[in-house]
Amino acid sequence: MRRITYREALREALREEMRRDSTVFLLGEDIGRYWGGAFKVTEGLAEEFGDERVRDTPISESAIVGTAVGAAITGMRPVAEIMFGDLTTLAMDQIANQAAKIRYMFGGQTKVPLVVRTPFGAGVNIAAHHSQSLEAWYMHVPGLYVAVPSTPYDAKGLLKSAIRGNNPVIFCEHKLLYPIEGEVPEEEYTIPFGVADIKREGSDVTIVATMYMVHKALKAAEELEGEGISVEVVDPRTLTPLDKNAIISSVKKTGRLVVVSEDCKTAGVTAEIAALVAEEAIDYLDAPIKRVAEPDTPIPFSPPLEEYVIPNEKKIIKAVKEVV
Amino acid sequence: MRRITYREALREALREEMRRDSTVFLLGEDIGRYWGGAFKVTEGLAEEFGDERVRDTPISESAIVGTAVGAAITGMRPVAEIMFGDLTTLAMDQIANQAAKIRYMFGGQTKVPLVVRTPFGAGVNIAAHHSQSLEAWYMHVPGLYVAVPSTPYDAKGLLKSAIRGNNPVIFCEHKLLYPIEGEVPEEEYTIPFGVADIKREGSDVTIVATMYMVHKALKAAEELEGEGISVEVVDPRTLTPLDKNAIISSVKKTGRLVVVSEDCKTAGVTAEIAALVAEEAIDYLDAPIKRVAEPDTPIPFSPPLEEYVIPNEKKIIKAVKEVV
Amino acid sequence: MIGVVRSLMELPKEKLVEMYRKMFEIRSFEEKVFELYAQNMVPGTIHLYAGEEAVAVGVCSNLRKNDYITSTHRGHGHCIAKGADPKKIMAEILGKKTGYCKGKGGSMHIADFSVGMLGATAVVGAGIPIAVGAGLSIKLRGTDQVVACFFGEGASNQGTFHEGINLAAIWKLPVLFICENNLYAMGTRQSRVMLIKNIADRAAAYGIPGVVVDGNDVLAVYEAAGKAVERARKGEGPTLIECKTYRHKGHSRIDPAKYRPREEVEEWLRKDPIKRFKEKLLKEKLLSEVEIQGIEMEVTNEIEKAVKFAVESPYPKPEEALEDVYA
Amino acid sequence: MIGVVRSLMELPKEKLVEMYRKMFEIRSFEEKVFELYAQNMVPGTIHLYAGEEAVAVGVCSNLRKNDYITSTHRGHGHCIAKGADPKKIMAEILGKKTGYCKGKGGSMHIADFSVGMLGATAVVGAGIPIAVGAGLSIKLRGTDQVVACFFGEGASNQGTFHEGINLAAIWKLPVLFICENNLYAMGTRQSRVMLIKNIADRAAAYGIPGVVVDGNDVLAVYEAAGKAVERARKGEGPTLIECKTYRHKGHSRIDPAKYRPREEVEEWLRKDPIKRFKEKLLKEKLLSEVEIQGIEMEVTNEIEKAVKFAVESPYPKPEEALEDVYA
Ligand SMILES: Cc1ncc(C[n+]2csc(CCOP(=O)(O)OP(=O)(O)O)c2C)c(N)n1
Ligand SMILES: Cc1ncc(C[n+]2csc(CCOP(=O)(O)OP(=O)(O)O)c2C)c(N)n1
Ligand SMILES: [Mg+2]
Ligand SMILES: [Mg+2]
Repeated sequence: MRRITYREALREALREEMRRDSTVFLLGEDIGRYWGGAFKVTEGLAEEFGDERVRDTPISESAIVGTAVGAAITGMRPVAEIMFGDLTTLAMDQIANQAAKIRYMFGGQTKVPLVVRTPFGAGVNIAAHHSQSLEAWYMHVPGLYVAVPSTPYDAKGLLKSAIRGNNPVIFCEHKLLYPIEGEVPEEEYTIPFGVADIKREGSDVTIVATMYMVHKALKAAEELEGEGISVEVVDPRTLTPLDKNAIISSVKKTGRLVVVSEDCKTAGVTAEIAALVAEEAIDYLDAPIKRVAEPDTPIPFSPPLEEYVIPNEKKIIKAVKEVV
Repeated sequence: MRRITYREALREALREEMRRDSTVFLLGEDIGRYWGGAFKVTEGLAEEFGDERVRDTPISESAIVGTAVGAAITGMRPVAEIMFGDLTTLAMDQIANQAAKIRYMFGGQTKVPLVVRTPFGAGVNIAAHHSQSLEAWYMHVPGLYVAVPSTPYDAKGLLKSAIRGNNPVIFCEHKLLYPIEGEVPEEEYTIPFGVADIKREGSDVTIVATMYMVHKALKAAEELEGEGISVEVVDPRTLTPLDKNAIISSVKKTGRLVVVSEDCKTAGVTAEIAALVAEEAIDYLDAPIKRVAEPDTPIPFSPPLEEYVIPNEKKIIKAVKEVV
Repeated sequence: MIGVVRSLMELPKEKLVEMYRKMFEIRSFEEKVFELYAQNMVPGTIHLYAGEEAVAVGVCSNLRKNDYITSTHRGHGHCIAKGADPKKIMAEILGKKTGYCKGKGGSMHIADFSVGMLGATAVVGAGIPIAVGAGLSIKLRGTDQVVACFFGEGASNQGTFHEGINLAAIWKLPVLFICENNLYAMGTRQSRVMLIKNIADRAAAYGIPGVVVDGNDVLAVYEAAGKAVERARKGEGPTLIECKTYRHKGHSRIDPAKYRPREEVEEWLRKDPIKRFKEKLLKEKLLSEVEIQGIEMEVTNEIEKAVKFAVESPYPKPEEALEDVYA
Repeated sequence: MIGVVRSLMELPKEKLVEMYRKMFEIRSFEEKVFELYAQNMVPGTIHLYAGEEAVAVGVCSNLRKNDYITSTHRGHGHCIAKGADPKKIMAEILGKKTGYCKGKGGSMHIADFSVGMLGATAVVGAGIPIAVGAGLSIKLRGTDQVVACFFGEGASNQGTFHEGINLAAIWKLPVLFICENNLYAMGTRQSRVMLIKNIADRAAAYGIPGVVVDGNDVLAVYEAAGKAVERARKGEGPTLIECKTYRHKGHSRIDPAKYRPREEVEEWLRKDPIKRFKEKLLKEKLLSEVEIQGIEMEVTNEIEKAVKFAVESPYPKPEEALEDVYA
C-alpha cells in the first residue's frame, strides 16, 4: 500500500473534507500561504482553497477558538490550529467552558462541530513552553472529544471523522510523528471515535499506549519478544470516548497492565486508565498496574535532561519486567 | 474550643499573615471595601490594611495572576482571588506555564511565592460556568501545590502555610463550606502541606475524600456504622504534595478503597488516587477500588438535575457496600 | 454622544408601539422575576436588566429574525428584545423542563436559536469572540445577516474584548459590539478600573468606528445601531457602540448596591428609559394615554401567563442531567 | 516619530562607547549563535535579535542594575543589554550546566535575576502582566525602580497586552512597554492582523502616552525611553513606546523568510542600526576609526571567550532534570 507521512495524512484529510463540504474551513496562526503552518500541515491548502477558507489569524488563541465556536453554532465546521498544545492554555475558557458546554447548557439546542488541532509532545529541545502533553486535561472536560492518533492511517481517518462529527474535538498531534511514514490507502475511509486498535497482539502483558509512545511500546514489545515475553499493545486512538472494552478485554487476557503516556504522571492519562482497570477489572490482574509517564517536572531544554524525563523503551521494558 | 466558620478562618489567616509580613498583599475582583469578595472572605481587610494591600482589579483574570507572578518573583507574597474556580481557565497560561514553571525554567534562580485562592464546587444552582471542581487539572501541573481544605481548622492552617511557603499554590475553597463552623484555636498554628488527616478511624474500608465530600463521607460513615461497617475517612488536605503514605497505610489496614471527589470522574482526582493504590498497594486490596464522583457532565442549573449529578451520602454508601 | 436623534415622525407607528411594548415587557418581566425570587421560587442567582431596556430594544429593533445576538449574565432583556418567548424564558429561570434549555441553563444561560439568540455566557467577555465567529460564519456563507454582541463596560477589560474586536475589524465582519456601560461591574465603578471615560474610544485601537450614545434613549440607540447595521450589511465591518445606562437594582439578587451614591441612583431613576420614551410618545401625540395603557395591560397579562406557565411546568427528571452532553 | 533627538554632545563619551559596545556585542553574539547553529551545536530553535540592537540598548542604557526587564523568545539582545554575562547566556543556549538556567531554559528562557533580568517567556505576550506585577511590587515596596517590558508587534494582539497595560495604567505603575515592531510575526505582516499602523496608538485605549520611535536609531530610542523612565520614577505611570525596526534574519532558525519582499529587506539592511550609529559617531568625531576598531576587537575577543566557555562546559547530569521543580 501507498506510504505517506503523518503530516501528509493530516493534510489529505483536511483537503478531502474541504473539497467535500464547503462549510469546512481552517483558521490559525500562520497556517496560510506565507508559512503553511508551523509544522507545515496546511501547506498548499490556501493555494487550493483561498485565503478565506484557510485563514491566517493574529496571535490571539482565545479569539481563534472563540471564533471557531461562534462559527460552529451557526452552520460552519471550523478546524482551528493552535500552534503548540501548550498554548491551548490561553484558550482554556473557550475550549472548556464554551465549546464543551454550550450544547449542554442550552439544552441540546445546538451542536458545536469544531476541531482544534494542536501538536503536543517533547523531544525536539524546545523546552517548557513548547513541549507539554496536556491531553488529560481535555479528557476531564465532558462535552469534548479527544483524539490521539499514533499513525498516518489513524491520523487521517480520525481527522475526517472529527470534522464530520457534531462535537468539539481536541485533536492531539505529536511533533515527532509528523515525519513518520505509514500505509494509507488511496481510497476514502474514516475511523470512528471510541474504537481502540490492537497495534500488536500478545498474551503475557497489556501495554496501553498513545501517540508517539505507541511506537516506543512496539519497539519495547519486539525486544521483549526476544526474551520470551509476549506483549499486547493497545492504542485507544481516542481518549474520549475511550474504548474501555478493548482495554479491559486485553487485561482479562493477559492479567497484566502497563500504561504508557508522555504526559506528566500525576493525574494524567495513565491515571485514568489505571483507575478504570482497578475499578472494573481488578480481579483479572495478576500484578500491580504500572504507569510509565513523564516524572512530574516541566520539560527541560538541554538534551540530556529532556531525554531523561521522556518515557522510552528502556523504561517500558523495565516496567513490563516488574509485572511479569 | 472556639468555633468559627470556614470563611472566618480564611479571613483570619489572611489578616494574621498580612499583619506579620508586609510583603503579603491581596488582589482580585471586588475583594476590597466595596464588596469584600463575592463570598465575603476578604470583608473588612481593606479597612484594616488599606486599598493598596487589598487591591480591587478590573475583570482581567489573566492579568491578575500574571501580576501576582511578577510581584512574587520580585519580593512580594501576593494572594490573588479568582472569583470562581471556573474562571481560572482564563488565567491558565499564567498559572500553568508561568507561575508553575518559572522557577524550573530559570534553573532555580527565583522562587514564586504566590497563592491563588478560588472557590470550586456545585450545589447552589449557578450552573455550568460557576460550579466546577477543577483541582485535578492543577494536580497535573508540576511546580504547583494544590490545597483542598475541608474544615475551618484546616483552611486556616493551610492558608497560612501557603502564604509563607515559597511555591505557587492553588488554594481550592468550596462554596458550601464557607458557612460551615468548626473548632479553631485562638493560638497561632500552621498545617504543613503533604500531611493527610484521618478524619475518622475505621477498619473495614477506607474512604479518601476531599473538601465538601469529606463531610458527606463522614455522614455516610456514621450511617454505615449503624449497619456494622467501620469506615476510615482519610482527608489528604493537599493534593500536591499528596500524602501517599497515609492513603496506602489506611488501605493496608482496611483492604478496601472508595475514593470520593466532586469533580468529574474521568481523569479526575479519584483517578489519580485509585491509580496510585493500584500501582503501589494492589496486593493489599480485597475488592475493586470504587470511585464516587460527578458523572461526566457539565453542572446543570435546575435543582433536581444538579442534585442528581453531585456525589452524595447515598452514592457513597452504595459504593462502600459494593466493596465490603 | 452622536448627533440629532431621528425624529419620531420618521418611524412607523407600529414600530414605536413595538418598541414601547418590548421595553415595557422587559421591565414587567424583571419585576416578576424579582417577586418570584423574593418568594424563593428562583433557584441560584439573577441579574436584572431593569433600567437598561432601551439598549436591547433600541438595538434589536434594527434586527431581522435571522440576525444573531450574543448575551451575558444579564440577559433576560436581550432575549425578550430579540423575540424569545417570555414563557420559556421564565420557565428556564425557574429551572423547569419547559424552559428554553430544559432547565439546564437557568438565568445566566438562556438561548433561543430559533430567533437567532445564540445564548448567554456567564463568563464575562466570553461572548465576544463567539459573536465574531458568528460574523465570520455569515461572511463565509455569504448572507447579509448581522450579529449584535452585548457586553458590559466591565467586560471591556477582558482580553477577549481586545482579541475579538481586532479580529472582527481586520476581517470586516458584520458585528455590532454593544457595550452596555452601566457604570459598575458588581461593586466596581468604571473610573476605578480604567482611565478613559468612554469605552467607545477603544475602537480606535482597532481602526473601527466607536460611538457613544445615550443608552436610556431608545431612539438614540435605535439610530446608532441602525447605522452600524447598515454598515455591517454592506460589508464595511464592525462598529463599537457604547450605551451609557444604569441598572436600577443591585448587581445580583443579594446585592443592596450600597457602593452607589444615593443621588446618582436618583438621578438615573429620573432618566428611566421607559418613562422618557412614554413622555416623548405622549408629548408628540404619537400614542395616547389610552393606547399606552392598552399596551401595558396586554403585556401585563402576557407576563402573568408566562409566570403561570413557568410555575405550573414540571421540573426535568433527574436523569435528564445525563442528556445533551454530546450530539 | 518623536521630535528632535538629543544631540550626541550631551552624552558623556563613556556612555556612547558603552552603547556602541553593547550593540556590537549583541550583533557579534548573534552571529556566533548562527554559526554554532550551522555547526549543529545549538539544540532546539533560535530567534536572533540581529537588526534590532538599537531597541534593547537604547532602552537599557537608561536603566540601573536594580531596574527590571522582561523578555521574549527573541531575548538574547535584551539579556546582553541589561548586563548579563555572554558566557553564561551562550552556555545556556548550548544547554550547558554553566548556563544561567543550568541548561533547563535554553534560548527561549534565559533569565539573570542578579541584573534584574526577570526572564524570557516563550508564550507570546505572557511577559506583559508579569512586568506589570514587577511594577506593582516596586510601588508596594516603595523604591524608585522601573521595569522595561519587551514584546513584539505580534504580541500586541494578545489579550494580555490589553489586560496588562490597563492594569499598569490605572495603578500608575513604573513600567515601560516596549513594542519591538519588526513588521512581522513569523510570516505574518502587521497589516494583515491589524488595521492601525502604529501600535503606539493603542495607548489611548488605556489613557497613557504612546510614542512611536525610529527603532534603528539608538539615540532616538534612548531619548524616548529616558523620558518614560523619568515619568515612571516620578510615579506618573507607564508609557507605551513603539520602536519601528526589522529583524535581519528569518523568524527562527529554519525560516528563509521568503514572505518578505527583497527590496524591503535591502532597505532595512541599509538602515542597519549599528552602521548608522557608527557613521554618526565618526561624523561627529566623537569616536575615531581606531577607537571603534578597538572596541570591536575587544568585543570579538570576549564573544570568542564566551563561545569557548560554552562549548567546553559540561552538560548537566540527566538526573538534574528532577531538581528545581519546587523551592
Ligand atoms: C470572567 C469573569 N470574571 C468575573 C465574573 C464574575 N462577575 C459576574 S458579572 C460581573 C460584573 C460584570 O460587569 P459588566 O461587564 O460591567 O456587566 P454588568 O453586570 O454591569 O451588566 C462579574 C465580575 C465572571 N462571571 N466572569
Ligand atoms: C501565545 C503564542 N502564540 C504563538 C506562538 C508561536 N510564536 C512564537 S514567536 C511568534 C511571533 C511573535 O511575533 P512578535 O510578537 O511580533 O515578535 P517577533 O518574533 O517578531 O520578535 C509566534 C506566533 C507563541 N510562542 N505564543
Ligand atoms: Mg457594568
Ligand atoms: Mg514582530
